[in-house]
Amino acid sequence: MDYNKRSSVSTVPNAAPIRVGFVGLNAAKGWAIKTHYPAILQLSSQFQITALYSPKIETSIATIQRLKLSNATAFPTLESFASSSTIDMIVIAIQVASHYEVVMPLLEFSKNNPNLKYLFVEWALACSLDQAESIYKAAAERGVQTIISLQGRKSPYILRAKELISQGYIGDINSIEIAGNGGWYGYERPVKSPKYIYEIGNGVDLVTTTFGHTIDILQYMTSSYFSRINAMVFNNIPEQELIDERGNRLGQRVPKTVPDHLLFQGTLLNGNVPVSCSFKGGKPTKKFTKNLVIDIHGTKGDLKLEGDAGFAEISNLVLYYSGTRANDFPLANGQQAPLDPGYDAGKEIMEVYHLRNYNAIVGNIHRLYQSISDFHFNTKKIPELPSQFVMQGFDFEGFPTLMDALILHRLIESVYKSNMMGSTLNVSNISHYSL
Amino acid sequence: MDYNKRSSVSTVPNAAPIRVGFVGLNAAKGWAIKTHYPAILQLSSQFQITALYSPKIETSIATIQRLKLSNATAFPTLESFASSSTIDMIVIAIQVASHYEVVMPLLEFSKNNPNLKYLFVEWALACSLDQAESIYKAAAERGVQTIISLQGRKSPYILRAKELISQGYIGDINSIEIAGNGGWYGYERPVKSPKYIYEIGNGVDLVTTTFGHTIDILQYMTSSYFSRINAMVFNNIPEQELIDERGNRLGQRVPKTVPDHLLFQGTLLNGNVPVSCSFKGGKPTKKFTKNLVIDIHGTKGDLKLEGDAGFAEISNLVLYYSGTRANDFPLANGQQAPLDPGYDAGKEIMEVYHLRNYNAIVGNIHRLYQSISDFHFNTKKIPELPSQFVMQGFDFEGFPTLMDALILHRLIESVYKSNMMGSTLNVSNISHYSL
Amino acid sequence: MNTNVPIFSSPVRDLPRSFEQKHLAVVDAFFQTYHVKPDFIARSPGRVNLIGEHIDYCDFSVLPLAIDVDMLCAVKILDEKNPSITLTNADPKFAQRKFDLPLDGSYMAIDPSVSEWSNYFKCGLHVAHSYLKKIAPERFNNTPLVGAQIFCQSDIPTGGGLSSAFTCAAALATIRANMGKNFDISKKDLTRITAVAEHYVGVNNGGMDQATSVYGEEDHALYVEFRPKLKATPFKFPQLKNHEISFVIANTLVKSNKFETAPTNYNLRVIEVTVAANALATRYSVALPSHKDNSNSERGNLRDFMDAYYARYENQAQPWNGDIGTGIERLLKMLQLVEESFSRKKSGFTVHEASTALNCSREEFTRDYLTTFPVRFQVLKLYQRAKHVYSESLRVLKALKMMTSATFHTDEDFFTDFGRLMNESQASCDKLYECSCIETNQICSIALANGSFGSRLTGAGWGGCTIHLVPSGANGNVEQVRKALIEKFYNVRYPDLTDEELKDAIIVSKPALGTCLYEQ
Amino acid sequence: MNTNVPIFSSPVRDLPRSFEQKHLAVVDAFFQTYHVKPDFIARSPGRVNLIGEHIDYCDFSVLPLAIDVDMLCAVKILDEKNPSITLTNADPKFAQRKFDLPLDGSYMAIDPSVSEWSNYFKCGLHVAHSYLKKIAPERFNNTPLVGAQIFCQSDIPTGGGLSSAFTCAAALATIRANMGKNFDISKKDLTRITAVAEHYVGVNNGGMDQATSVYGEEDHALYVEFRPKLKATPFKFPQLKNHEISFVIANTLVKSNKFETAPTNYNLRVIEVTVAANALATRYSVALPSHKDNSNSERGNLRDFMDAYYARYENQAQPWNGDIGTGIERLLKMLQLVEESFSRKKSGFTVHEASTALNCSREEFTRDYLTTFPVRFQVLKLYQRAKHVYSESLRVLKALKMMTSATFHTDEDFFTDFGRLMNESQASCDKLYECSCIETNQICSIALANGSFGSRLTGAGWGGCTIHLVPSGANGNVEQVRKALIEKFYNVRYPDLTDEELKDAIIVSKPALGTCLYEQ
Repeated sequence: MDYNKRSSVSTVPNAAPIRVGFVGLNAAKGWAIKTHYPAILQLSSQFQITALYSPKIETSIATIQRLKLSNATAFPTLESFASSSTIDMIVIAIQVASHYEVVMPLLEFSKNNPNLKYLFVEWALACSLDQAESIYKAAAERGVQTIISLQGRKSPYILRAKELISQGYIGDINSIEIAGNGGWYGYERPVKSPKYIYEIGNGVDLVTTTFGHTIDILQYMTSSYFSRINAMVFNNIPEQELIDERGNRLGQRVPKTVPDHLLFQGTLLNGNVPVSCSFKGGKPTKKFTKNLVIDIHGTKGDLKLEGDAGFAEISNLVLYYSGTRANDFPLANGQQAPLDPGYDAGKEIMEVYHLRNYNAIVGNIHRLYQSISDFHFNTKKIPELPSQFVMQGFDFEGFPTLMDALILHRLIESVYKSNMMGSTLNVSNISHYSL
Repeated sequence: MDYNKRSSVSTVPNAAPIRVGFVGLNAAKGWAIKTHYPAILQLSSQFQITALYSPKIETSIATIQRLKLSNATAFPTLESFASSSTIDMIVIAIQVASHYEVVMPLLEFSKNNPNLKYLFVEWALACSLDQAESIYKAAAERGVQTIISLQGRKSPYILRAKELISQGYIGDINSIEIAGNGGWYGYERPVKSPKYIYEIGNGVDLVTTTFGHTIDILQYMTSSYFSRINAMVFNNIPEQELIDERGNRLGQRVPKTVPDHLLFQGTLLNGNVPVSCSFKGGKPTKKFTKNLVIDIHGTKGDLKLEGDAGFAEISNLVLYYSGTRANDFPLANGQQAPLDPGYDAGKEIMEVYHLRNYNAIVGNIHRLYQSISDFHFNTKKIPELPSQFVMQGFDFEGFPTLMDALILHRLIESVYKSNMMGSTLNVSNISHYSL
Repeated sequence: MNTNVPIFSSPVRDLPRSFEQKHLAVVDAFFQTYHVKPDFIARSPGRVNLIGEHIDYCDFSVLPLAIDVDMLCAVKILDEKNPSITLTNADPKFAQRKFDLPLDGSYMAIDPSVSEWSNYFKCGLHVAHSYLKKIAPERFNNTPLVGAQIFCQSDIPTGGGLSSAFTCAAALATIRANMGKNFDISKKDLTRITAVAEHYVGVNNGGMDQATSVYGEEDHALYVEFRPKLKATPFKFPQLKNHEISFVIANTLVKSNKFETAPTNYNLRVIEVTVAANALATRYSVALPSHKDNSNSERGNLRDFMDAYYARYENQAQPWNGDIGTGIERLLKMLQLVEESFSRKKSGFTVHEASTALNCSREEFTRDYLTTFPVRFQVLKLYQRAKHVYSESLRVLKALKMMTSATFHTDEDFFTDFGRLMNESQASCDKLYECSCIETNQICSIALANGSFGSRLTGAGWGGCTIHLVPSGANGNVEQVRKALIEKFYNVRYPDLTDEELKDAIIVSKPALGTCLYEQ
Repeated sequence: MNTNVPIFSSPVRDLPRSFEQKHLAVVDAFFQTYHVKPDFIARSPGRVNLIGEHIDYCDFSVLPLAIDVDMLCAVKILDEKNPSITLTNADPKFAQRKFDLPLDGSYMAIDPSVSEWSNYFKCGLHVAHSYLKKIAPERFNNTPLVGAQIFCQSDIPTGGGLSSAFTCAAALATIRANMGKNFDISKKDLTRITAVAEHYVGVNNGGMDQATSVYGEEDHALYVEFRPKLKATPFKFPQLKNHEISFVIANTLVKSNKFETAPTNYNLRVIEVTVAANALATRYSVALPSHKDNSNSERGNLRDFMDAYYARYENQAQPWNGDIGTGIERLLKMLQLVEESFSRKKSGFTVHEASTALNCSREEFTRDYLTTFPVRFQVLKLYQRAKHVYSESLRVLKALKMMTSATFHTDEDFFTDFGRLMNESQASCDKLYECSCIETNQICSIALANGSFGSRLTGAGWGGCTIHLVPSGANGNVEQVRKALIEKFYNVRYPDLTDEELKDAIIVSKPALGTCLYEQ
């Protein structure tokens, strides 16, 4: 475990901070104020908010005043914002449904800003595969380094699990079971909950959001994409009961077109590993199991990740490991991998990894920003660090990009297609750049 | 819970006992001596072993002496056995692979025995769907009442779960997850283990046996067959390591053609309920979960069945229930179902049902025989009890027949077909008599 | 004390009074059924409990007495290659049973998931078989028990200790059939092995019923103690000036099958008092011993908590030895701790609240407390159950003092004082333990208004029998009570009862002899 | 005892001896970095522990002393709209840090998953912030702390209490920056709030380091007690006839980062001793109190077991008050119980065996003991760890007696007796607690062969510093020890050490003043 040794990594570069332009930072509400803003606070010498754009300029002005953003300017139009040379990185933190209509023109206008180097977009990068493909192409042509907020990849628990698997602590993976809950999509809907997340096509639903994050995390941990998959998508609750804050039913029913259950099973490219997945909408009410359970079984041991709600990317998980180091046994090539000092070969090792005080909601986004500044300022002094990279894939270093997002979109597309066609699909080619 | 009130049910009929002829009862080894024989011991006034047949007559003679079966005759040939009028019920307890070649001629010869009323066959009733169909037709023509040992349906835990579901204790079922282990099909094979259970086609494998019993139990508890299913069958361990009794590897590898993992997902006909299933071959080594877990979630509560090994039909399970009685709320038709006395409506009820001293291996088969004698002697004095019935389906009363077995065979057939064709299949018609 | 189970053989004169007529009747019935005469009859009486209900499984002492009703098992030993047991019951509601005994000497299987009368016989058979394997392993380890034809006949009312009398008689019959006429079994051994017999069928009872049935003595009630070890001390009712002390037993005729209602009644109460004991232990950070042998209190009980508390906070390392004075003082202290700990939660503890009180997770609580026997509940009423157990045990000590050492100015004083204890016990059983029922409450109020000084349920409750302290002798009012009950209860509630049934429903209890054998 | 943290301001003469040169250097370095002069310097010294290792988190007393090395934090308070903290470290290995403070006065986030030097500053900032919210809620509940530029400079060797000195200095600096020059904080308060500071970053340490750093006194060692409550009693070394008592500190130069190795070293030991305490409690059925506030022993520790055992079995309801005589007697008893309970399992307890010893399931054990801090192990060596804690606490009591009340015939007797205790402690740390290392063992044997009477590791171990009891003064042999170590260890193990580094590696410890403020 050395990727988390950071004492010598300078976070005060002897260079100007990355100037950040936000589309969607609103001091009063929304996702960015709760996660992106506190992250930048902690890296104040590496990131500096210099520009805000929102359809109503009053919102930007109020936010600048509330957060005392002394270096930030409120821009009246998308064009003025996108072409301002005071921005090195643009962050898109608005409803997925408006990603396409904002990002495409923005990239176009941004051609007037020679300083733009980074485009950071919140998952789920547009509401359809076509939109995602177009945005990806436009960004590639524009020549910016892209970032997608698949921040589950930055969770300390996911990185530790990835490390244990890659170092042979569970031998070869031979089966995986995932069961999770996806909050809003059950029998009841809080009256204040925004309508659009219940309408299919807005890029926010059980499959795209809850399943999307979790399956990306699974592929990242196991370093493998899927080869064959089958999915069944359910909308067994076409109408939800409206409830007030205290949970009392208001006696009013509202339509729901997004799914409320997903059955997904498939095999991993590496090792033809069987994966079984069941995502249930609605309040996490499971009485006898945790609401997020990821069980990874291997020839030499078992790994388990548990959380209280079905959102792996924003939960403070608990990781359980029990197994024997595969390398305790002579490797195929006869020589023996270095053993942990003080461990007897073949005897079971037990590890429980839980950080009681870790705030996963802010923490994972903070570590995503940290990986961007590590890359920008090459704080780890990596020799010949390329100026850009297309995708993180399954590396420990770096951060997920729009290509990683595109590959995930293709998997989600095949989930819906498998359900619609009633067939098991071969998806082993979706992870190549050009489809 | 009244099906288990038996004090007044006479088990000493003022009629002759059912005379039982065994094919495959061997005092020295096998399944029948451990289960069928002790069951008959407890119902000695209702069943009497009068005939044994085995290819080598010495085996039958030895068994008669060992068990002091004073009323039993050892028959030299299948023909003499099948046509002897001293038999009311024939029990077939031999390897599944020989079911077809024994039962078809047996039924033919049995035409000389006017007294034959019952044909009791061990699951899995032949190795293929065609064989099962032929045996079913032959038995139907012969006009005998058939019995299949899907004895999981007689487990007290399964019956209690079925009762809780049918009385609305968990409201409407909205999702089901099953994870189980299938003992022999892992990385290691005990040297004494019989070869045939590792060769596909012999009617004994992870899908037919472990999955077969469990999915039949699930359908029985939920009173629903499947409508759409998808399956992926894996043989990731084509070669197993031979081990001795103490588990040491003998350094010898043997081929395996039966599967070692099954992924199955589907929807129940009643309520389009999503069901997710993962069966893993090999020693139950799961470190952080039980080796058999059935989670049934409903709108009003949760039901959980747990066992130490993946064989629901022979395990002493633990049933957990927590929920509120659905009928606590006014039913659709306005009037209110009778509440349990002393229970406040809407408040959570907790039930744990575990019988520490229950021997499931013998117990379930014993209760299957008990249900046969209940039927034969009409001990519960059910008015106009028909002399024969085609299938148990989802009734509490009665016992599973070759038709129930046939329907299960059709489901297993579609599991293999779905895997081979890579498609989600509609199976909603397999539960009709004539396909 | 360590006397043996008595064996009578005809034509000896000193047969227990009422035994003679029944003995002839059961021998005759046996002959009608099996066309052969029985070799012996095993008899075990029913019981009532003057005071001290639902406290035996917490190891607190009780004041029961064997009564003049019993279960008779007439037995004919068979000499067969394939030994089998045939059971016939005089009561047609219990159908005939026949089962073979495993040839390899292994135990007979009992299916704990069904409510089945012969299961109780099999419990007796099982504990006897394990006793025989211990005392004569070479004979019983891998050869089957002998076969037999058995005829069972009982006049024990529901709630009168029927199931325990049956398991005692069954165990005694099995031992006699396999060990022959000259084998003697001590009362102590018979009580010890049958105390846990019913656990095999799924009823988690304490040891009172078996102890009373085995140790019963004519004209004596019993002070039965379970700690420091099992002891039954017979005592006579005190001689009053011009009244005799009588206890009238009135059967509510409300049938509640202990096995079928166990998950919501009897077994649930055992779990509630066990959880209460452990919640108190967690709160006052004392540890309870676990009794591996006795499945009632594998996790310690309310008496264990009392001892552990006094060891930790009052420097009393030795557990309470039963002395009345110290007992009363300590039980008052316990009632105070129960108020302190539970009175804020009178609505009862949910599973979540209980696991918090025990400082463990939901899963752990479920595994440790709820998988011993099937159970179903919404809340666990720790406050009410613990308060009942401690206050009832306190009343037993006071009652024992009155019965054995107290002097009374007037007869009236005895009847009023002892009566008050019984009435307090009924109120506690009804309001706190919730094991009474409408019929019991009606019978008690009618009796109290017509000459009874103390009226309460006796036995597990939820129906079954009631017991009433009534002065008898010359100017007693037994008749007055009987008449009032018939007019105001039985004729109203059960209009079409026959005279015979009415006669059986109300009896004056005469303490009877305990379990015995009668050789033919 | 409840004196305040001292505040010095130039040009006052009574500055601690070595402070003057360092003070000028750090002010100069601050100016080079920020081109402005600092307002004040917060200083907190390092520490060594004469004897009593790895027992503070079991609440047993220790014999530490603050030494003449320290962490200096020079601070310039900024008046900015968006307050931020800039941290520069004299050591280039620790890169510069800058972060803004949340405008709404909420706590600064600490990422416990990374090994990052500024996290220790943030721990100090956090505990100070929560202290300020308590004493002045209206000022600190929803307005941010003041911004500041800070320069940190430390000459504390690894294992010399660096992380605790840093959190103390950071907390003091934050309080001074926000409350101004005239605010006084008591040593008691500063110790209390910083004792748990490092738990926020994931190190489950006890309170020794902070207490020593804050309560340090020139020319005095400290007897630091945690129960009944936190107390630090200074004492001088005894006056011998013709020798002085000196403690030579030799740095093994083996760097082992306490945070990065916590799951297999430091935090694992805390879990092992906690499990040992609870296993003993289960075996002798006593219950341990749980200290909600202190995350070391949420489930009770080995001192709690000693008290609970004596309450239950020896009628000592009052917990041990620290009296040396009773202490020695009870610790010997505990060692006996450890032999009885664990000596059959010297190979260590697997998770399964540990949960059985605690009478709970695997899942419960994992949830209760293994989710407090990250941990990784094959077995838990309950025998060895419990035996170390009780024997080491016994040695501290004997050492204290020698230091404070014993009389010695000859100087030799003192050096031999005290030296023997130190050598026993080193053997126990090495063999039982397995927290020594090859380098430490080499240094100790070389020192013992060249004039040291007692040599052992000091601080957490696994590298870090060693301490040696060496007679000094006229005919002392400090130089002989130094020369031997240089020739036989440093020149061999670290041939290319500079003279400067060599000088720093071996120092003679002079007890130094505790945490203080120096106003510019």
